[in-house]
Amino acid sequence: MDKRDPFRHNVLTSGHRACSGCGEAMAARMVTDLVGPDAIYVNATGCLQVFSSHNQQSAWQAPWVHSVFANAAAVASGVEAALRARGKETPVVVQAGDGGTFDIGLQCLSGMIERGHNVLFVCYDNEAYMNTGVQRSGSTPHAVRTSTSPPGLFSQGKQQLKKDVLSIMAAHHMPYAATATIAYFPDLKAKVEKAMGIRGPRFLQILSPCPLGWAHDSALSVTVARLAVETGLFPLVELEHGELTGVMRLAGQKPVDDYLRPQGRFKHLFTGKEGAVELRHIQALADARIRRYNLLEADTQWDTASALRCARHGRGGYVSSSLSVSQGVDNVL
Amino acid sequence: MRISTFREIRFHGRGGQGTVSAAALLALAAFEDHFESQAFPKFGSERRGAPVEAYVRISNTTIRAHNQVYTPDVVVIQDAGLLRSEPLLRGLRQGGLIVVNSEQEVDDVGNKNDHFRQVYLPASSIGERHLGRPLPNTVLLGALAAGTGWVSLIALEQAVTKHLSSKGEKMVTANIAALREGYGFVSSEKEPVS
Amino acid sequence: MKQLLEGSQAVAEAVRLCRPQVVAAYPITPQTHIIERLAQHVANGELAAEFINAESEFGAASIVLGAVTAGARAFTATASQGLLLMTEVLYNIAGLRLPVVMVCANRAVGAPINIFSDHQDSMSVRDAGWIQLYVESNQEAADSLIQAYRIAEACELPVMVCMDGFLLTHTFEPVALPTQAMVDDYLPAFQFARTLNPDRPMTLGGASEPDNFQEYRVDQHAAMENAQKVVETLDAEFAEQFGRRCGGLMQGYRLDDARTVLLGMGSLMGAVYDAVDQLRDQGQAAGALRLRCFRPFPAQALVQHLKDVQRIIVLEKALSPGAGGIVAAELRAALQQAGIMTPVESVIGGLGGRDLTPDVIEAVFQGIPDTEAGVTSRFAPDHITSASDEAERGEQSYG
Amino acid sequence: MSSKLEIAPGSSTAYHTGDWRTRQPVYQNKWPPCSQTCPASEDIQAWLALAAAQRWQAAWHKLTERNPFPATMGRICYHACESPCNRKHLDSAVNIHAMERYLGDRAIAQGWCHEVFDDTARSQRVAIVGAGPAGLSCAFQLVRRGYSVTLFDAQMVPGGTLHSAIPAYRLPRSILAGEIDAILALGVEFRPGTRVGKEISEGELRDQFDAIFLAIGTRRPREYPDKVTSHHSVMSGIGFLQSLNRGEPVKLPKQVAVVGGGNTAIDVARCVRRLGAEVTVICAQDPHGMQYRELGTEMPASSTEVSEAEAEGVHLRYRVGVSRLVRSGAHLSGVEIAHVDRVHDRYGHFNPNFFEGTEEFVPAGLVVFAIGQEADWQGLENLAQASEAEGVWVGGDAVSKSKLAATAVGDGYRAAMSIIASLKGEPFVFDAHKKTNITFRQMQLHYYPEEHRHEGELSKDRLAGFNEVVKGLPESDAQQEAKRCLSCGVCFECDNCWHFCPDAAVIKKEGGYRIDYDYCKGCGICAEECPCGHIDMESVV
Repeated sequence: MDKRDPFRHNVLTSGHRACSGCGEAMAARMVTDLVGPDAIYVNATGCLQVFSSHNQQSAWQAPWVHSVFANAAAVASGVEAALRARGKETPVVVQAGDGGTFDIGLQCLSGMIERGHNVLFVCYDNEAYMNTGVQRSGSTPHAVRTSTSPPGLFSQGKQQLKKDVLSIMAAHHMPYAATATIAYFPDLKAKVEKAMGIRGPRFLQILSPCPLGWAHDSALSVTVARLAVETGLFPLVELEHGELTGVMRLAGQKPVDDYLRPQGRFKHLFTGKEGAVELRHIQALADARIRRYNLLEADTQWDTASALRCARHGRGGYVSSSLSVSQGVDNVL
Repeated sequence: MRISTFREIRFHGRGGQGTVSAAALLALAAFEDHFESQAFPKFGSERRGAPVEAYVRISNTTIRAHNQVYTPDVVVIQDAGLLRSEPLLRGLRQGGLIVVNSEQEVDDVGNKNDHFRQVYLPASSIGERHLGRPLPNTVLLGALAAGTGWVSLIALEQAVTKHLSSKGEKMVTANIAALREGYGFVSSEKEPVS
Repeated sequence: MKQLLEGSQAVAEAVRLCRPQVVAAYPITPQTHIIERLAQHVANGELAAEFINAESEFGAASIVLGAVTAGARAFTATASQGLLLMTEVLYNIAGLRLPVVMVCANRAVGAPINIFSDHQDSMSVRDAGWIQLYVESNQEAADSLIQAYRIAEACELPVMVCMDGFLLTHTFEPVALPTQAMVDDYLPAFQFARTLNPDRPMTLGGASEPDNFQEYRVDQHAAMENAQKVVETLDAEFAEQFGRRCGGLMQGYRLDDARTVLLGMGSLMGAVYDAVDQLRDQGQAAGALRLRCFRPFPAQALVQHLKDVQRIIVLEKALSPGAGGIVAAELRAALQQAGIMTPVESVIGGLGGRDLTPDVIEAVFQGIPDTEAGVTSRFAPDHITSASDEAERGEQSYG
Repeated sequence: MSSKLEIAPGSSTAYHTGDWRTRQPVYQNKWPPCSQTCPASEDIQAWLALAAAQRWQAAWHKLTERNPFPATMGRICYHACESPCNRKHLDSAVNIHAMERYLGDRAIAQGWCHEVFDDTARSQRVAIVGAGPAGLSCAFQLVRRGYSVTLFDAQMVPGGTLHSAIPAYRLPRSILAGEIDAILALGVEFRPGTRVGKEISEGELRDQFDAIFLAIGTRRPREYPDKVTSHHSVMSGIGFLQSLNRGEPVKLPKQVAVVGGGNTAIDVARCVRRLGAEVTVICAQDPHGMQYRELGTEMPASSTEVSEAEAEGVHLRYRVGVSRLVRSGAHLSGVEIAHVDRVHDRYGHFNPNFFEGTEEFVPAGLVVFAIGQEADWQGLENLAQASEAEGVWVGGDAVSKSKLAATAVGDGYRAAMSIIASLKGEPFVFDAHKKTNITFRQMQLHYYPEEHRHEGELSKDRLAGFNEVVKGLPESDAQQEAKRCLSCGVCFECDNCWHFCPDAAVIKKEGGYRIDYDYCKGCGICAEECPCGHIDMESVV
């Protein structure tokens, strides 16, 4: 256990240089503590890699390797193959940002899946290249302001749509691919634990708000992530061998305005006529995603209301049951 | 030494406090006053909240070197909280000037016998009054100009007008007001150094 | 009229003035400010170009390759790891003799990953067949960018303008920008004879066999050799029209009766000039030679400048592990070819963003260890022991 | 020698990112609105938390720290604590009084005893005049802290108005007796049938006791309005209830009129219904409703009691007063009522102003004036003038404005603490209500599981007699209901701050969490996502 906090591993520990309120740091802490220190972590270049290994100091307390931006999945394939050759069972986990997954890293990721390597690929999706100062990526949503998709006389931020990477994953008919977010920790925990129980390539896309890039108050990183789900813009779904097997039902649909207003990256849409058109477009996108995944009627284990519930005296956490009274998932009422 | 007038200034702040643009503004003002000038940030990734530095060189001959500033003549501290964790006064020349954004005297700023000149002003609250947000940088620029006399107030105002023109008329006038108050705050107290 | 501009902004303005029709962008520190400024110009209608956000540098290089083959002037910018990810396409662009212009914001190459400035990246692709110009200031970066299009389109060879990451890209300096009319006059609209065109359905990049491949390389090498003259003449033409020069292939500083000459590239030369002035004031016959055009390698011109010099020092911000200094080796070959046996001292420093101050440069001239305690800013690759051994023995290694 | 290409695990902890923050989170208990409102300043969140963990006896001990009458108050208190309950912004308020009753009943059933905090018998002796809720509460606090207490009451049975005037269907005698005995069992010397100024003089009290607490309640009904010339077929509300509680047979006419808008009037009306007669309540104030609440003209009786009364067939007339008693000879045939504009004149005297032309006849063979009671200071004339500095304390209905049992219990506690302080010669500070409070806006209600409010079962034949109308909660309901408490402003260890801290700067320890200020960057996520608003953000200048 971590020497400062006996109740968890702190695989990603304190002292890292992430901005105050960083959603990616939070997501990485959650995932790596759920997987634990007895795993090999392969990181792509990006914010997480930079702020966790800065200035000859490492915030990792598990074996961790970074090579370059585009090849994390291929490096992981090599690691996994070596472990297999040496008869070892250590889990292999890739961590990459949306740039390292949707764009520059997609080819190696597809290769890793097609070859069936027993690797969990985790994408912390903060929807732009944040480490280099908020440039647009394939994952940047429609109409978002970034420094390479600026609003101007002729444009309202990014013209293209957010790349539907989950469908690309589904097309590989891989054993498990799912979306999650920091706001629904019990759901995230359930999906990481399920993924760790499956052999073969697995993919997790975790929405991780970035106070700097999304320009919301650093205290709202969890709230904004929650609103992304509650408005239908970021459906929480599970796919197994390409088929939809799990959906987080929406307890009720919130208007996208609730999600957009706290974020500076959408501010330009709230002044002027063209912006209003884009606001209606974003609402239409949310409605379409709700219809596509049947988010309002799906009869599933829990919905966006019950999945949030906190346990009273919750001793939930990642630690072996000996130390903790109850576990995260089942103590949620 | 061929270089007769050669000044170096170092700015200290936190990621997101406009430290780099303060340095750029000062260099721009010196340029308006027909000096050669150069400004650059401490290189590296700038994390919101993390300590940040930026440097300015002002000279009456062309500046060819692209080295870091090791012995500044002036240190501007935008966030007095940084004193707790960073060696803000390293290399400050004897008789150098320290401009600190803080209500009152901060004890561990250069102990007395190093005889640095010190200027304290509540730049954040002054900035807030003019700009609606506690932004100290233009106020501190005014204070620096008054404390050193190296750049004129008009040059600073021209620099602000040029640099912030894209941000709209209201921002420009507010920043100029903040600039003037910073200048007035210091010039009324001390006569500018040679 | 001069204005204070960040290096990246100066280059971006120069690119805009050259009216590129396709800009391929992929972010990488420290060049990102360049493509950000171009993106803003496109968004505001101040630059009529197709701004393409590539998915990687490999993609970005491929996009500008495609754009030029289809008859559009193109631009991209990258650095360090990104440049190396482009390598396969860089050779391809040169092999296809495509007039592509790119800015490389020089940055160290990992591992270990490092975002600060040195020349390892562009030096590592010196054999890709690109013309490489190393600039020493923001003014020269902007001017060289404009010249680069003339050079590329004249020689049908790609040109890489190398400017030091952070030291230039993130530094505000006075820069004079020409008007659009002046640039249009100097740089006519993009013309490319081998543009893909249904009316002339030619095949580009087809296969080649042992009996015809070598000629391609001979032509390519000849074009590169010829490019030396083009670089000089176009710099002279630029001087006539814009009233300032970039220095053509290279530029001397107080060389007239210099006994010791320090040769280097890029923005570190500012500190070298200051050091030369200091040494001259102390009565020493010191001089400096700034090499601007590294590829094609101007052997004859270098020999002309250095044949009567007693002592030559080459200070480089890149290293060929297991071989040593790169420019130094090539200079030795050139001198030896011209029958001049003056020894060339090879010094390497400033790697990964380490600062080469005037005092360090002066120590290089004097051949004495650095004055700053603990931080060795430079080392001699020819008598080397491992850094960690160094640390143990606490000794300085110097030329 | 590890190569520089390998970086040591966790070595980042050498760098204290804590220097970055300009604000910082602080764990800070708040005083929930229920406790803020409760006149007895009970720490409701604390005992509900213990109940939720099924630690029933611990919960009872925590509750009885301030209020020794949970079983009683759970039944008769008008639970002002439930109206500001933050839970009503999620679904509905926590059924606090039902839980109070559940713990009280369980204590009586299982014979739990109060703890004695300090059993070193102290020499000082305290006299308490009046064995009502105020007196008993004060006695309870003093005796368990080792003080010797002598409790005087004019009546033979302790309990004051609780015993004499609260109808059995609201408070069974056995329940009250059970809780009173638990107090007296701690060693209180109870002297019934002793009236100061008769069986014992004020002087004797002064000499024999170091401190005196006067809690004589309001025994005497207010004077009938002057228009009541003959007392035939006329009674006071308190008189009616006391004779009923004494078990005297009460023969009622077919119709009864009750004058008054307070809880006593409602009690009388509901008793009349149980005795098989029709009853009309004549109330000078307005019914319950927001518009009247702002004007402050609502009837004082609790809204739940009024709705129960209506459910039992009580007729209520608002904004009316008795202008004349209609008699034929001595026989009372009814009352004439009229619209009353205001009840008290400019000087506050009872001087109703009727609108001519709105008169109406209400048949009634008996009229009960439940228009309030007053304290009977007879026999305590000079003690009543003495101040606390002179060793005399006062409390309960005799002096309180609200006339609530809970206020009386609170006064008893406050007096006991003040007496102890003065006997020890220490300054007395009572800050039960100055702590920082907490509103639902500082909370994140969506983190709480939805759960309907559990109510006691209503008995079917409620008018058949005087047995209890509302039954107690079964244990399973009680535990569920206790868990509905949002624990406003008090950490219930839900792990949110611990999960969400991006910098692992929230450290879990036994019984809660602490902030590691070496690394906290002050982002504010923990404060934002804390369900119960337990974490505040302070600026760091």
